[in-house]
Amino acid sequence: MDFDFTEEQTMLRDMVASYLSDNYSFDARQGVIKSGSGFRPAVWTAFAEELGILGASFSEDQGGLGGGAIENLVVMEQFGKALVLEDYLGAVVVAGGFIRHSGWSGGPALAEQIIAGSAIPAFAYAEPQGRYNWADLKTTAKKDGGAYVLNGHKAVVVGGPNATHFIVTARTSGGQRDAAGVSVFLVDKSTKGVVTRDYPNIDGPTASEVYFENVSVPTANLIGQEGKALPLVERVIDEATVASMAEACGVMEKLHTLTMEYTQTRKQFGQPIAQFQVLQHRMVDMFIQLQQSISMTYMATMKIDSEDAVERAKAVASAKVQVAKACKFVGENAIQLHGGMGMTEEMAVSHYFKRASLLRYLFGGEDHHMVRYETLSFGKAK
Amino acid sequence: MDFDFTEEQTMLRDMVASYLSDNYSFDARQGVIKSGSGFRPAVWTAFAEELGILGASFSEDQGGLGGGAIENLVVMEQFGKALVLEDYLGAVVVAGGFIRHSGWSGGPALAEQIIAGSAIPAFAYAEPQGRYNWADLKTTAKKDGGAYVLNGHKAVVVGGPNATHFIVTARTSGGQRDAAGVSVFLVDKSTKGVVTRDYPNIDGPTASEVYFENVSVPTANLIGQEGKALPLVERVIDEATVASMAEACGVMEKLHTLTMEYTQTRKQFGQPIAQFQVLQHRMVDMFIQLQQSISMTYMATMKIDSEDAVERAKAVASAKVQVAKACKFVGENAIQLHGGMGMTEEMAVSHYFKRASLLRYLFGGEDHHMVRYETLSFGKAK
Amino acid sequence: MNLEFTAEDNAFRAEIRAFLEENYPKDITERLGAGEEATKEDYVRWHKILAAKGWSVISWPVQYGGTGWTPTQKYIWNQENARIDALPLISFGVAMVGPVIYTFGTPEQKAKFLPGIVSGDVWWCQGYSEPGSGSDLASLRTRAVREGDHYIINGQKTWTTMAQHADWGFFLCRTDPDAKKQEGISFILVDMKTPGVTVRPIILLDGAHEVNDVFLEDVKVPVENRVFEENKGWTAAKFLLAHERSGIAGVARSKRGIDKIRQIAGTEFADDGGKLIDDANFRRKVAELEIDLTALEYTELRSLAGENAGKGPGPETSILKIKGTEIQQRVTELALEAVGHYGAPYFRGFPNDGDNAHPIGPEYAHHAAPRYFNVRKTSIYGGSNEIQRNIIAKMVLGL
Amino acid sequence: MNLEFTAEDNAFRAEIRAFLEENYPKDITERLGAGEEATKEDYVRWHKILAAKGWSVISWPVQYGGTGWTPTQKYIWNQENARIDALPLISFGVAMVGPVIYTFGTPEQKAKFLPGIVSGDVWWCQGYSEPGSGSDLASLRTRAVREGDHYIINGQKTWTTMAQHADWGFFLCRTDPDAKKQEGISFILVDMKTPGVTVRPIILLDGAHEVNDVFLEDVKVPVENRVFEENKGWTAAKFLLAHERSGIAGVARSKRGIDKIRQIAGTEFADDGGKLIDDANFRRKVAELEIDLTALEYTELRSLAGENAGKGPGPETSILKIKGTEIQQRVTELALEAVGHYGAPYFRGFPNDGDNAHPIGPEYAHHAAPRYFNVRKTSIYGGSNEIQRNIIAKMVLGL
Repeated sequence: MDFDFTEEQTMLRDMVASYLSDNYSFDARQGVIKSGSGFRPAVWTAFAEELGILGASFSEDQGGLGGGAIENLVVMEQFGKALVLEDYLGAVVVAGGFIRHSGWSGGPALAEQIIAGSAIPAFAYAEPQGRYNWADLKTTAKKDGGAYVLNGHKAVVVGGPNATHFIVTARTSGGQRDAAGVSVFLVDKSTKGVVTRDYPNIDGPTASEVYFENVSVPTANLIGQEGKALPLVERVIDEATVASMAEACGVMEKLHTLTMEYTQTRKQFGQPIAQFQVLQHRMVDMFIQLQQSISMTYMATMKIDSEDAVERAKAVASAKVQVAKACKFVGENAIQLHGGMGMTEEMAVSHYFKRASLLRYLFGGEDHHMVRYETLSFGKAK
Repeated sequence: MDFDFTEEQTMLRDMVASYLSDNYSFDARQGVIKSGSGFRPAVWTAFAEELGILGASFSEDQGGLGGGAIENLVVMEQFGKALVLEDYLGAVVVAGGFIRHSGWSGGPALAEQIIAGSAIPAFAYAEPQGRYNWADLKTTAKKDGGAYVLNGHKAVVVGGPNATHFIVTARTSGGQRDAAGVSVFLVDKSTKGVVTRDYPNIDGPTASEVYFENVSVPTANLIGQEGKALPLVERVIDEATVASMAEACGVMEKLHTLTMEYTQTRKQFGQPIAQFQVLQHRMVDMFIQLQQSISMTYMATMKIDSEDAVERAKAVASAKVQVAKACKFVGENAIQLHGGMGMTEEMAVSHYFKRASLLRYLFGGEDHHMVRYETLSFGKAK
Repeated sequence: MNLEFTAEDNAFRAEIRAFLEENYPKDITERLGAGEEATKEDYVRWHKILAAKGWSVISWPVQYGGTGWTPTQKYIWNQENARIDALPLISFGVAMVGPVIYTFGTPEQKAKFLPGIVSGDVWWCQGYSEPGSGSDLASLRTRAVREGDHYIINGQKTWTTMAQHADWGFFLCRTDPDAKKQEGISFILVDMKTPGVTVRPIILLDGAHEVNDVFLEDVKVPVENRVFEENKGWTAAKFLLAHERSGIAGVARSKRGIDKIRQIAGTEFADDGGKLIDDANFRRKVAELEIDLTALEYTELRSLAGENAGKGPGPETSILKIKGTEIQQRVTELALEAVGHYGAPYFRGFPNDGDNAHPIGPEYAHHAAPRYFNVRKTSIYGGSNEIQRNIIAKMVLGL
Repeated sequence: MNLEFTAEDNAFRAEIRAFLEENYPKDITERLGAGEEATKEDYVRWHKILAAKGWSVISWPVQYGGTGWTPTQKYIWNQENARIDALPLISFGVAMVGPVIYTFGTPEQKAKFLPGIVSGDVWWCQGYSEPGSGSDLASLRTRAVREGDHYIINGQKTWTTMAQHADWGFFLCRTDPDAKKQEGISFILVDMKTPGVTVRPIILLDGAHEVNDVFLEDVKVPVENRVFEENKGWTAAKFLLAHERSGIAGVARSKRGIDKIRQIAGTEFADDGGKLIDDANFRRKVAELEIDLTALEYTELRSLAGENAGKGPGPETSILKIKGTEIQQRVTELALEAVGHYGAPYFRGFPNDGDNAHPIGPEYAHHAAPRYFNVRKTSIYGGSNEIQRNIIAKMVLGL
């Protein structure tokens, strides 16, 4: 039992941190957002070529570095600290997860492109009505000869504007919320009938509404088994949830640090406000929330490869409950302790707060995961 | 719309406060408890004769002073401040409520005895299995000629050891948790087959387990309609709940005052601990909880006579949620701020804390009343 | 002790309700209901309608244009306004500088400034906070130096709400730099068109432009624009701060907020495919909010009863500020939760290209996140909730 | 990073489990399970069993009787003890004065005092707190005046746990009244049978007699009973305070507490007639507790991993104290909630008249309320949770 990173993982972290420190200042990030984009091609190229991190979590026979969840944790935590806009989560964690767990024949080729930075898949899973029930799908895929024909509407597809592909969950059979009948497809964005409407999200990254209007997808693009992909989807989303918690830990660490720095500088009534005991204890409670979140994120990361689906799911659910609550507590108090300055767009803290607030709800907030935990721990509510 | 007490109510309050200040010191109370009792006959006689408060909430044609819920609030708040052990709640609030709302022919005679202090009914409503569902009754009453025969076991009947009568809920028909089939009886404690096992409660008052073993009760002692008394029981328990909240407000006011006094006296690190900002804010939050509890108790008291059962029940449920949460917050923090001293039996604060902790759960805690409120406000959970 | 309104109160309520029904601009209701922000024109238009009726400065003494209403009547007025989500009047003239002028001003100042506030013709802003002085207001450093019958003002104010629209501003300036903190401050009215006054927007985290920096560079102001004695401005400032807190609980508006959440949750689906409003977790949160709001409402009513009995609003109104802002924040948080995925898209300044075939979530979701972010300010401004707790500890509990 | 125990660790666990299974007294399990309190005899008996095995002072250096176990092994030991709800050893000898003596004592002191601690023959108590000095320990006033080769001690100690059983006590006494607070204090061992030592019970709010006042009146103690240098006792005291916090999270015991709540709630009925464990509110609270406990567990494991890597327990262990005690308190609160009406009856000293036909609630309910009341102490003693937050602010965050 140990909680240490390997030498390679430590090097990976330092390399990412150093790159971001040189190339991803807060001002540069804000410039990208103001330009109407959430993506710098040069940065993605650097991820692929200079840093090689796009392959860090892929297996070696796929051309990756043979890492996994821990490598994703290392990268995402640094991305959280720098508020990286580019969608590593969809393009690497999610796409990589589907390739790893599906045995899909197209996987190796896609992995190669992802690692090289030439394919950037985004994950189109949410639907307007479905909330956090991944089986609640109105998007349909009907088999028609050597192809599937997709119709439907995917909501808030993060990374959509700069994606080359979508990984799409769709219903090939069954009723709107049935567990059976869920399938997963890789859809080239340039396919006829793929309509996107792009916009920025309030925390910086861009997203799209994605409409499939009689989109024809080759059967070779079916990832996993037709109609039996729900466990696969759940597993990959659990992996993505864990990675997003690592990002949240990075975000919260910055929120805490920025708050400690600000309160030691800001003077009121003749002394730095960090001298007020009430604010000190608040910062202690923020620190405790951060530490507990890190502990739970490590725990979930180490259990995410468990073949026991219940253990894995309980680990992720319980960790997300902690992290979601912490995102609220640390985020809201960081703003409160910054006073009026925390309310302004020009201060970095407000952007970390916005990111923390949205990460709280990504793949379901504390309520969703609490119910999930309860069901796993006690059985279905009566 | 006003929140003022009438001159008579103010006089009542001052009279009760003055009597308790002279006759109900903390030491005297502890002496009663140590003697193994929770009742001083002389005090009850004074309530009846010297103060006349046993009749304050009875109507004038029953020999009372024509008051009601507000008079009970006034008395109970003072009782809370002095941690009065004697069971005014059962003997006056509950018994008075049953007399007022049932149209029971035996009511006037019983009222007269209660006001005189010669009858002291205790309320036997809870059962070991029933938690806070007042219809969940295993106690049965079977009609047999001119009498009902009672069998069953009532749990934790507060005031039981010194009661002259029990007001008993029992099932005359239906299944264990049916709404229909609930009836109420007055049972003379000396009746054959009434077995009591007496004990002190941890917060000071005494209580009994009450067993009915083929107890024969005259049909004249049926209060309300046979089998249709659940709404009556609920109404009276709502009234009792409101009165117990008034007591809780008195208890919490003392908890807050004692804490402010102690922290201004107790010195650590060269200053009174009341000077530490964290403790100041804690005491502010205790004060806010107290004020919100008073506001809600007033609100519920003023709505308790509403004929709209839903409005009444929502008022009581929402108030109890607030008061129960406050009992926990104010009580636990009073002990915390007293440090080790608060843990000792010799300090009054620990006894107020124990009382607050049990009042929190009396007639159901915040969870019970939250569910009740939700059901009234949104309909039954799906 | 009773909760009944008198027959007079009920008649008054009916009158108010009928007036609002007839006179409140329907198009404002529609645009704001759709998530648009109120413009200066909206505020002024509604102000002028109220002024025509004689109801623009309801709390003022009758001689200056007030209504003479009882506290209960004012409470009913607020309730009825909140019921239809009416725009509040901008407070800087009506609730702030107006009362200062009629309390501390000269007859000439009253004659010059009060009519424009009553009529809504003059838009005011407040120059209190400075970059270095937030909760510690008295540490302000903007200087006003007397030169003959003028002051020359130099300094910087910040968090100046809606200064971009303002015709006049009231500023706290230090006139005696050697005096102790609260002393040596004067209360000065400044025409915002005076040379040397520069207003620079501060953009908030939700993208809103509500507040501004105001730079004052050699701004020349006649001495007769000073209200009350020189160096005694803190008296007026304190008076205003106490005044500012009444109504801060925002009970009626939070009730409307909860109503809207119930509507949204009656439309949105929960994980199980039922309506969100039937979801156990969600309705628990709504119920908790309703109960906490009821507790706040009755605490405010008790305070109001004290005012009816002739007691002014005391420092215990800090409780209303603390709980009121906490509840407002939870209301917006719950609205954000309710809209699910569609809390993320950012609409401010985003071109509505009219592609109605491909909508970006329901209209009610468009402002959920910005509002959640924006109302963080409520526990910060007007004396942070930490400062409010200090006030209660000191002024109410005597610690 | 991985959560697997090594094969050696697993073998070690099997050994521990087998030992406990075979050697832990079944009658103690039964009596304590029925709610009785452990007696001095119970503690001593179990201590002697462990001493016979060589496991009574597992954390000590091997030369003094310790085991040489790794932090992970100690963690396993604690887990397995908690699993069967084994009595903890009384800490005053094993975890407190023992380490002080082997760290700061003379060879003679080691020879004289350590064996009795290892064997369990000598019961120790701790004389730190005084009526005027709680969290502010260094303000203590008990005086020890040197007279030849003795100290004459006068003063009062309080909150002295289990002093009623103690053979020896270790006391902080002021030997230089003119020195500054932390200086001028000495660490002195006192035979509790010395004339002038009086132990007076303090009864806690749940009726328990755990702690005492200890009065010291002209108590004559040989100078050789002073550990470490005169006036340098604060060094030993600080060492001990840091030592005291390890294991304070109480994760394993809280887990057992939750298990018991699940059992109780599987027996008790909810309002709807179902089992309490199926009640949505109740299981939400249990689930929250489980999750918070998991977060604490992994925070402790990270800290343990640091120790394995050779770092001592640092001030961040204050987190474990804060969260650990909060969770313990919530566990007892939930147990009290679970038993419903039967939380009220008070059993301590109440004569069990053996009327089994008319029981007073289920046995598991008898101690629910006293425990809820009693564990309030955990956030107070050993440095209140407010003090712990001060420590984190200063020592960890550098504020």
